[in-house]
Amino acid sequence: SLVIMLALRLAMEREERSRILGEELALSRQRERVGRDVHDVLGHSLTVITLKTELARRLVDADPEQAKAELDEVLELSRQSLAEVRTTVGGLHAPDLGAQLASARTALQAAGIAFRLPEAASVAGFRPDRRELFAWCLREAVTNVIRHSGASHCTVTITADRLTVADDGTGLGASASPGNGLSGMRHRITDAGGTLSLGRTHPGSDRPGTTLEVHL
Amino acid sequence: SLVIMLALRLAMEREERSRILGEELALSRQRERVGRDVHDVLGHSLTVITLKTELARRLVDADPEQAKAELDEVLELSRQSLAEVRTTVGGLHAPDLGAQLASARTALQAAGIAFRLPEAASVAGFRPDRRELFAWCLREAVTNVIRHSGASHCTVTITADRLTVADDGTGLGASASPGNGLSGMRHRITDAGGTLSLGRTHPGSDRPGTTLEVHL
Amino acid sequence: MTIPTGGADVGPIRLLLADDQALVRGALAALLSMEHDLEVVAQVGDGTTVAATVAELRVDVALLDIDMPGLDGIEAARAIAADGTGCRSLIVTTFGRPGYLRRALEAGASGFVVKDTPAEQLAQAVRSVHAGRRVVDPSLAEETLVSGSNPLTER
Ligand SMILES: Nc1ncnc2c1ncn2[C@@H]1O[C@H](COP(=O)(O)OP(=O)(O)OP(=O)(O)O)[C@@H](O)[C@H]1O
Ligand SMILES: Nc1ncnc2c1ncn2[C@@H]1O[C@H](COP(=O)(O)OP(=O)(O)OP(=O)(O)O)[C@@H](O)[C@H]1O
Ligand SMILES: [Mg+2]
Ligand SMILES: [Mg+2]
Ligand SMILES: [Mg+2]
Repeated sequence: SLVIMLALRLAMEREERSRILGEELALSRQRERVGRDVHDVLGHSLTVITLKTELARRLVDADPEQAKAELDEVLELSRQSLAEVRTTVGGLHAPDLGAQLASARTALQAAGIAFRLPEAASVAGFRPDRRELFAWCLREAVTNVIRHSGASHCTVTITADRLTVADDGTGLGASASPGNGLSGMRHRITDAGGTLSLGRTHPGSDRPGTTLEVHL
Repeated sequence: SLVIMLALRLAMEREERSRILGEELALSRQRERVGRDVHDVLGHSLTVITLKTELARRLVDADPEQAKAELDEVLELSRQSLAEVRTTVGGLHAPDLGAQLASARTALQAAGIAFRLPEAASVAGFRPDRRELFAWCLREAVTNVIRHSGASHCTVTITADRLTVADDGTGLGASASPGNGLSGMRHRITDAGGTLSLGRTHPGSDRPGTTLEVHL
Repeated sequence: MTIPTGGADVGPIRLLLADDQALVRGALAALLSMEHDLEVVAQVGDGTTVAATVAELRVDVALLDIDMPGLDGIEAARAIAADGTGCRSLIVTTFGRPGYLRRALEAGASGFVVKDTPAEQLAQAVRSVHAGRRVVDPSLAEETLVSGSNPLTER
């Protein structure tokens, strides 16, 4: 019986160890992603800003009209970069899933959209990296429902490996412009080994709505 | 005996759980610090870049000399910000302690400084947040030895709660300028609840050298 | 210094700029001064002297950075409101950290915009708060929304 116990313990330790390593990896990937975002987005923008400003500087006397055109482009880029810094920083302070559920509640209420949300207690035991990922996705999905769906009702369900956000609005439609929200979400989910799917809540209806599902 | 085993296991699980939570916290603090860095540095620089570019844009016709002066300042700032992005991103790609030991070896060798370094295997079991912190400190400390110490020998020792880097060079001296390396290191260590101390390797000698010690 | 006489709308709108970054302050002052109906009458680098300067120079609109040494912009707005001079406060910030918008509005600020707001829009925001309206930058409101507090009910 002692032998059995020891064996069990060893097995547990192994499992525990791999779980820890898994989480570690997830966290370090997230950090790398933030790093890449900062680097790619801002490094690139600042390089272009520098080059264009230098060009404009030379053109001030020779061709003032062209100088102004270059500066307009610099301005567009620098404002865009600032917006991206804001997003990236928001991203670094990822909220806890519990807190995010609370603010989804407040935001939907304020927008006059009826809702069904899980209790914070029901997600308390989830793995930390998963809580963080779900919090991200919930934030973006609910922001989209409020901004784009025109829905009157929104239902969120969360289990350990699945998050769904369903609304009864106009649906994604053909006019859906490719924003950063969904593509950023898809990247994150893919990095974590999961999938993102988008579909209709009520297929066939003239208000089909949108259902977003994250599956890990 | 079964009862004892169960009790032992419960105790172990508890300890394990709190250890994991502690590590989680340490990692999230590190991420927050990087976030604050990105936030402050880039947010402020990009704001000034935007405002000054807009000002220059309006001055192109009215006062071209002033427009050029503003653009010169924008250029200086955007170049500086690019350098800062590189530094911050370096910070996000924290190296593994094992890899950092290997590159310390290469760097000291190339600098013609004899050394004693622990084997990578001896640090493999350390907590992940500690490995990361030690990797940081080792990188900065060895860089300083190579750049500033004039040492002919450098000894690194690492245990689970202590890192020391001792050289036999000129010592810190009064001329020590306050760079970013040591103060950044001190911040990180303090955030992790540890202490950084700097002293002499051979007190009284005319080449006292420097010993840097990180204690957690 | 021109002393306006007669009705409240005579003469340019008198502005105070408070920001600890001299580069930002200088650029904002230059940009706003290009507007014919706006006049920058004071620039300060920290929050402690804001309320006194507002009273002394009969400032109409104070543009306040949040992160400043001494008194922060939100507390400076509170001090201005407490003095009852009628001066309006417009918070001009780089970022909308959680709770900033709510605190600013509670402190009596009339507006909340980002520092990189295009100069014409910023001038328009100044005119709006001067006219007694509230101006909240939608991007900052959204930031606060995702951070937990609720700008939608504050409109
Ligand atoms: N719940 C929804 N109902 C209807 N349309 C939606 C919904 N969610 C997204 N869309 C459509 O898909 C588009 C892309 O969404 P996405 O989140 O990627 O970008 P965005 O919200 O427009 O901008 P960003 O998220 O970058 O601020 C939206 O512009 C909108 O047209
Ligand atoms: N091992 C050492 N031997 C002698 N002097 C040292 C040593 N380490 C640091 N110093 C002195 O302390 C100063 C501060 O070091 P610190 O790492 O903070 O800055 P830095 O290396 O000069 O610049 P940075 O690290 O920001 O690139 C150095 O400039 C140097 O004068
Ligand atoms: Mg979106
Ligand atoms: Mg250094
Ligand atoms: Mg400031």
